[in-house]
Amino acid sequence: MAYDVVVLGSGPGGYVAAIRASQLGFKTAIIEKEALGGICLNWGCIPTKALLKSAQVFEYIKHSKDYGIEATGTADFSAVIKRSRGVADKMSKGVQFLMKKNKIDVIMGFGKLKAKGQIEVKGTDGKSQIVEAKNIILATGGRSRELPSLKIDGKKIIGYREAMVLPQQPKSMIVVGSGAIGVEFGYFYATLGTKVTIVEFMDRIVPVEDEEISKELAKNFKKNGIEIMTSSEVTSVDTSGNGVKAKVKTKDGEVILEADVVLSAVGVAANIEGIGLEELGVKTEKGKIAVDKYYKTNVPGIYAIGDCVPGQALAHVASKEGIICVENIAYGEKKYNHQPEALDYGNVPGCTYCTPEVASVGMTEKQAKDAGYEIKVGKFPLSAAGKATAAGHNEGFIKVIFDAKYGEWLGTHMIGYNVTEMIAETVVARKLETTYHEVLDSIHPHPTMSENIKEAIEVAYGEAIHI
Amino acid sequence: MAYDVVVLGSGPGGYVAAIRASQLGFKTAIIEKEALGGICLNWGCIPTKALLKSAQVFEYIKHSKDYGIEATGTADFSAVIKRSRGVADKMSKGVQFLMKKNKIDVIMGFGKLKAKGQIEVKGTDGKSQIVEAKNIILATGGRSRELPSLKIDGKKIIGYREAMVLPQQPKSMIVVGSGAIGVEFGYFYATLGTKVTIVEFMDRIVPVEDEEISKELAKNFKKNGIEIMTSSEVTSVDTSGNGVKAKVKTKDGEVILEADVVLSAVGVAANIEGIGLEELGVKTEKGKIAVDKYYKTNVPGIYAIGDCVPGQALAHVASKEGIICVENIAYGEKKYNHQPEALDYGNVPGCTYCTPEVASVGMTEKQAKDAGYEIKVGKFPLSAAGKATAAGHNEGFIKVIFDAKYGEWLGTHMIGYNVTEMIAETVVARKLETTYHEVLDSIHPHPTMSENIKEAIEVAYGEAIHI
Amino acid sequence: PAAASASNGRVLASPLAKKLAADKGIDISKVAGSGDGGRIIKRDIDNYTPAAGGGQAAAA
Ligand SMILES: Cc1cc2nc3c(=O)[nH]c(=O)nc-3n(C[C@H](O)[C@H](O)[C@H](O)COP(=O)(O)OP(=O)(O)OC[C@H]3O[C@@H](n4cnc5c(N)ncnc54)[C@H](O)[C@@H]3O)c2cc1C
Ligand SMILES: Cc1cc2nc3c(=O)[nH]c(=O)nc-3n(C[C@H](O)[C@H](O)[C@H](O)COP(=O)(O)OP(=O)(O)OC[C@H]3O[C@@H](n4cnc5c(N)ncnc54)[C@H](O)[C@@H]3O)c2cc1C
Repeated sequence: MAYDVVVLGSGPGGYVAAIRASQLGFKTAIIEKEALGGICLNWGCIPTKALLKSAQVFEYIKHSKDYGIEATGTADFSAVIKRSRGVADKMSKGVQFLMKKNKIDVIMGFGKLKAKGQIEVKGTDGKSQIVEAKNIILATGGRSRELPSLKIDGKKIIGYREAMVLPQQPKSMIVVGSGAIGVEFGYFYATLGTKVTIVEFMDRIVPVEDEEISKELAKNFKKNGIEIMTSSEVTSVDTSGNGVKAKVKTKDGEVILEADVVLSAVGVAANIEGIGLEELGVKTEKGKIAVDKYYKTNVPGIYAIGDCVPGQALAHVASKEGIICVENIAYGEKKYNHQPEALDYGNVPGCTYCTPEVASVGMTEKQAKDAGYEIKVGKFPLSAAGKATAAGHNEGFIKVIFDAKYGEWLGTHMIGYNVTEMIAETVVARKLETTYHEVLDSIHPHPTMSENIKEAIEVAYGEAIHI
Repeated sequence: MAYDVVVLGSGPGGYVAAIRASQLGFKTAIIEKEALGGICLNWGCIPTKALLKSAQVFEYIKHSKDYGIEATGTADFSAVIKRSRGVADKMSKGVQFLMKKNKIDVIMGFGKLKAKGQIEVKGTDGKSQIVEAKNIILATGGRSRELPSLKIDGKKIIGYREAMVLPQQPKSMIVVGSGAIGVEFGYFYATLGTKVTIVEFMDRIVPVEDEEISKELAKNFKKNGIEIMTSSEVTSVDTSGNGVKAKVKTKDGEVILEADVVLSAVGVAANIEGIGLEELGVKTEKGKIAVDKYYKTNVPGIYAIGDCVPGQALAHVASKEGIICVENIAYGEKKYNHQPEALDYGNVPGCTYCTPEVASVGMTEKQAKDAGYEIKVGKFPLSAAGKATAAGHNEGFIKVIFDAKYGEWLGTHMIGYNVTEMIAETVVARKLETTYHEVLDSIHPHPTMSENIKEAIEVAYGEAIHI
Repeated sequence: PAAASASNGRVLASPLAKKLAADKGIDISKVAGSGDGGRIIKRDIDNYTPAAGGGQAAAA
């Protein structure tokens, strides 16, 4: 029995693609070797946000006096971990329910392209079966990138998976890499009392963000006792003793850092090995599967989405790619009357959920200048915001960038309380090709953090009221 | 020395109008009888949000075990109140700074229209002065509406001012009225341990919201021990004993409620008395100053904005009215080249900051149907949302309403964690006249609460992935 | 006022205005925009009356 669509991998790329396929009338199956929901639900977005919430609750307790509350408390590390696993399990079960509800066959095992329209699945019991499909969508995701100097041993040099389920809280930790994953874990452990040092190769943390964001985050992290070493590189780690001794090359020479454990958070490598790409001649490029704007590979009938293709390695990107890919297949087969629009990778928001939160979309100031725009920049400090003051979260700012000529909204960069919930406004407004005028004419509720986006725009145009 | 613009009252309507006037080159003064910032900063939006934040921190402590934290604590009522006053003071001082920075003369005292272009100001020292102005903007705001059966005595029958600074926490409280102010105080006191009963005349609480919102909020409040009596009316209050005995007329007959104190929160009355309206022939209508869409009264040179004119009694409305009013004066005098667009009162967001939060904009389901629209409604329960689960806030939902014919976004109604920060997206998208398509093509970050707006739209169009 | 088409021939119109125009058979390039920067918005379509001889409304 052949399927219309078979998806390999059940992360937010794969399971969403499968559901959309089923909705559009395709007979659909999904193959997963481990747990439904992929990295995102089991070892990524969701369990980390559960950990971070525990840290934030703990912070409120530590600062309760500032709110007129007398409280003391301790974080029970294993209870915090257990809660996070419970949240992940719940969401993974949710995917199971969704598969059933959408009548998608779930095939557990390791899948490998066998021939055109055929995937071989090896179950955990060692038995193999062939699954036939008209359309195959590869959504195998990614894993921790490993540096030669920083081989993950799972005990003293760990990746994100181990960092989420450590048997006990380390007293000290070196975090290598300061992208979203690195700073989220850094914040989490530091808040719970671990002595954290972040080592970053570039000259600033969260290097994909606007430079001012990096500076503000570093300032806040340092205030909270996190050590930050930028323009620095771990060249080797000695794990022979009780803890680890990491050799770090800095601008000022070599330093030895000692800690209980090293977390390697230096990026993502796509899962493209052993899945039959070479055998079927599916092209890859720089370690990822090469696709067109509708996620077709060079081999007809084979598609790829999510972390295993180029583009931001983010869950919301994977999901949208899955939807576009499937809708376009349906469009081609006349099962759907609307050809989906290609994804605009320049309008994808990125969020980091430490405290303060970071959220951004579009061009940084430097990117806008480099692209030749004459720009108007507005920055509003949240120390001047009523809601921030009432909430006791005065750190951070909102920065907006507009094209001076036509008023196009080029980018938004926010750091502060709750900003991750506020970035969608910019995404939608950019999608609708707003100019600054329409946003200023849209009433933002008072008192919110979100009204400060409007204030920042006013700053850009010299009409700022509250600063 | 005559001013170009004099503003009477320094709330979010008045002080914002004054700043915009000064920015546009007008010589400006502001008259205030009490404290800069008006109700909003001193006795409204800001201090209440500070109180609510303390309550929320206290809730986290009460539920800390759910997050893997062992903690105990007590709320120090007077410290909570003191913090709130500190926040209000800080923001009021901020307005003082802004007046100075914008070179706006601040004249303290009670102002009254004297003649065309003249206001008489009586200072606290009893001395009077005449302030001359080409343009006068009335921004005198509002106060608690009083029911004949519920005269505020400031001790046992109190208004919002007293409720913000009670010398000690009452053991029990009757809240009359369940608009935003009533439910915010109800939530605050209940969370701190006061036994709260809310009495509402209409058949549901937060009666301006969509009916399903009222139901969900009531469910959550009841779960948290707040008693709710709808279709009920306090007919008299006996304050002769230790506390109060309130006679309540319900559908099932009369009930006597006993409590320490009654909070009257039955709406706002405009401050239109004693300010010379009658003397100068300024027209009023239903207790408010009558204005056109640029806030001109019937008397040339006299304008009015904020809570003393019709329209939603909200700070963000008052501020925007002030800006539009002033920009239009400037436009008329050729000091500004852009005639401002009139405010669209149908696209004003409303927020309530209790837990769960409520935020909405546009038409309710009933309003849309009554207006003759054929509609598509999508409702996404936050119990299915990953971020809500990670945050431990699974209550509530997001409901969106679209016109079935053209896909116009008619309304959004949200109840749950952080929704007040998420409503601006709908406001801006509606301003830009989106259809549902563009919003679905705008990537919302995962995992956030805001991505569930997209999910709700998918529900409306039968494309829901996560439910 | 001139129709809100940019020099590149692109029509500046809100998504809703485009949909309304298409549904009502109005040639949107003939509509004058009253929105920001001359953008065509819903009210422009609602208020549109085809000039004699021009922009004839097709039967829906
Ligand atoms: C710690 C951490 C935190 C993160 N936080 C966020 C965040 O907050 N927001 C965000 O947007 N992104 C976040 N990400 C990134 C996000 O998890 C990924 O972008 C997302 O999971 C990619 O989805 P995907 O469907 O492409 O692949 P994955 O989620 O990686 O899923 C791939 C699935 O395919 C399965 N698979 C692979 N090969 C085979 C095979 N041959 N046969 C069968 N099954 C196979 C895997 O077992 C896996 O379940 C985070 C990542 C990490 C590691
Ligand atoms: C408890 C509470 C909570 C609220 N929460 C919110 C909220 O969260 N969000 C929101 O949007 N709105 C909220 N509001 C409503 C908001 O406060 C008002 O809509 C807003 O303050 C109106 O602004 P205004 O400038 O019109 O008038 P006001 O803020 O009322 O200011 C008027 C000012 O004029 C002065 N004045 C009056 N007459 C004279 C005179 N003759 N001479 C000199 N000075 C004079 C007064 O002293 C006052 O300072 C809340 C209100 C209350 C009571």
